[in-house]
Amino acid sequence: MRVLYFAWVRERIGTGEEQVDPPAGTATVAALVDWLAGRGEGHAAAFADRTRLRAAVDQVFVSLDAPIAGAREVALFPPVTGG
Amino acid sequence: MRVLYFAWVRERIGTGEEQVDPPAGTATVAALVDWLAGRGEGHAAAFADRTRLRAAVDQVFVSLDAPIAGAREVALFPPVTGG
Amino acid sequence: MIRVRVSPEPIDLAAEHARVERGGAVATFTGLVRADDGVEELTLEHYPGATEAALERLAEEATARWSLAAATIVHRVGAMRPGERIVFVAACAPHRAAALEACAFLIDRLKIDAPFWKRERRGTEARWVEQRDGDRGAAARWD
Amino acid sequence: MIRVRVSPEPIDLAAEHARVERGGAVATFTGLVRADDGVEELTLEHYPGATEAALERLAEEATARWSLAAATIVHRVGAMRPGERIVFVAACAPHRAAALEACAFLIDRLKIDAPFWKRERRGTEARWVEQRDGDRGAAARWD
Repeated sequence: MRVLYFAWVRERIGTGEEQVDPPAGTATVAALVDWLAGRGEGHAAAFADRTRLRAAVDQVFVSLDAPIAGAREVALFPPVTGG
Repeated sequence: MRVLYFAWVRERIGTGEEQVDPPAGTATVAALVDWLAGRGEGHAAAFADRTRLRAAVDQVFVSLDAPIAGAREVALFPPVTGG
Repeated sequence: MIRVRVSPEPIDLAAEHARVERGGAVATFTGLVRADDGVEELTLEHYPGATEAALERLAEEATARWSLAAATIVHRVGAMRPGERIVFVAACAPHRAAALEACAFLIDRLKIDAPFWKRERRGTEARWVEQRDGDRGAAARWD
Repeated sequence: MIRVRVSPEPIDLAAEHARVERGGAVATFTGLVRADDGVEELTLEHYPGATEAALERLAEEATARWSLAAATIVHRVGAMRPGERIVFVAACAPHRAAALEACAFLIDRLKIDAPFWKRERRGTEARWVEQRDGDRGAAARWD
């Protein structure tokens, strides 16, 4: 599974993209984030405040409790600030 | 007193501007219009439907019952359609 | 900064827009001669002097009400063809809500407060455009 | 006609506006890097692919809801300086109410629906811009 990071999530983790293989049973975006947070200090810092975290699964905005079964691409990022 | 006409009021009267000297006691725009209507067929046609007539006294939009005492310029025209 | 212009010249949108860019948000409205209803020529008549004064008052009112950084009203007069620009209004403010509201205010109020009259020509038939009932309602929401 | 563009190139307002002029009324909104709050550089990051898809959906929704003749969303990405244009949205319709409302809808919803992130630099200090509470409220009025 491809995971993308943007803005300060990307900066804290130190990369914009990872190929990951979460354990079987990782059912939701939130569970994926829990698992990713254990990969290092940067990940833990990026995911410390879940209220400031937003997600997209296969490029569609979803809430953190959305399922990730079959997803090819999950993106994690702060609330958007365009325009 | 200078009287200006615009749009179809101007076309019906056949001129865009007249210098007029209404009788003493012509107190309001409506009274001026009554007097002007007697000046000819074009004037009568232009002023036949008062509900479609609008006015400005010294370049300020007013209702037809507004006073004209001391006015230098009265304009008579249809509802505006700019923009 | 207030800019008001009434002229037979075509409206230079790029120059007018650049002039009003003095803050974070710019909203504009442009009215065009409709090309799809058989009109071959539109002629705009106005009341010289009174028109400019009315537009100045309108721009000043919008500037005070929404604390605008800039307001522009440019209106063309004389004869024009389908697709050409009749009017351009723009409002610039620090944030978008003020710019968007002020822009809508400017065009809604211009429609009933400024002494312009439109005459349409289709072939040999010319007629003066009637004020739309909706125009008074749209302007009244700003009272 | 829908046009969506996400690019590091400066926004050519005159060309974009001319492209959207397909009816009687055009309303636009332009967002600029504010020059008055000490920011020396603004950098826009985005989510390639997802951004364009989000903007397309937004333009399509506005077009269906207000029967637009044309809708344009152009968003710049990368580094830009105070006074430069970040975003340009435009809606064209036969009459002004539809164009004005659709334009406000496009920018209000873009602010919360499209994956862009702003980073401001003042001197050596850089910070990511926080979403404003008001942005969610402004977008919610279109629900």
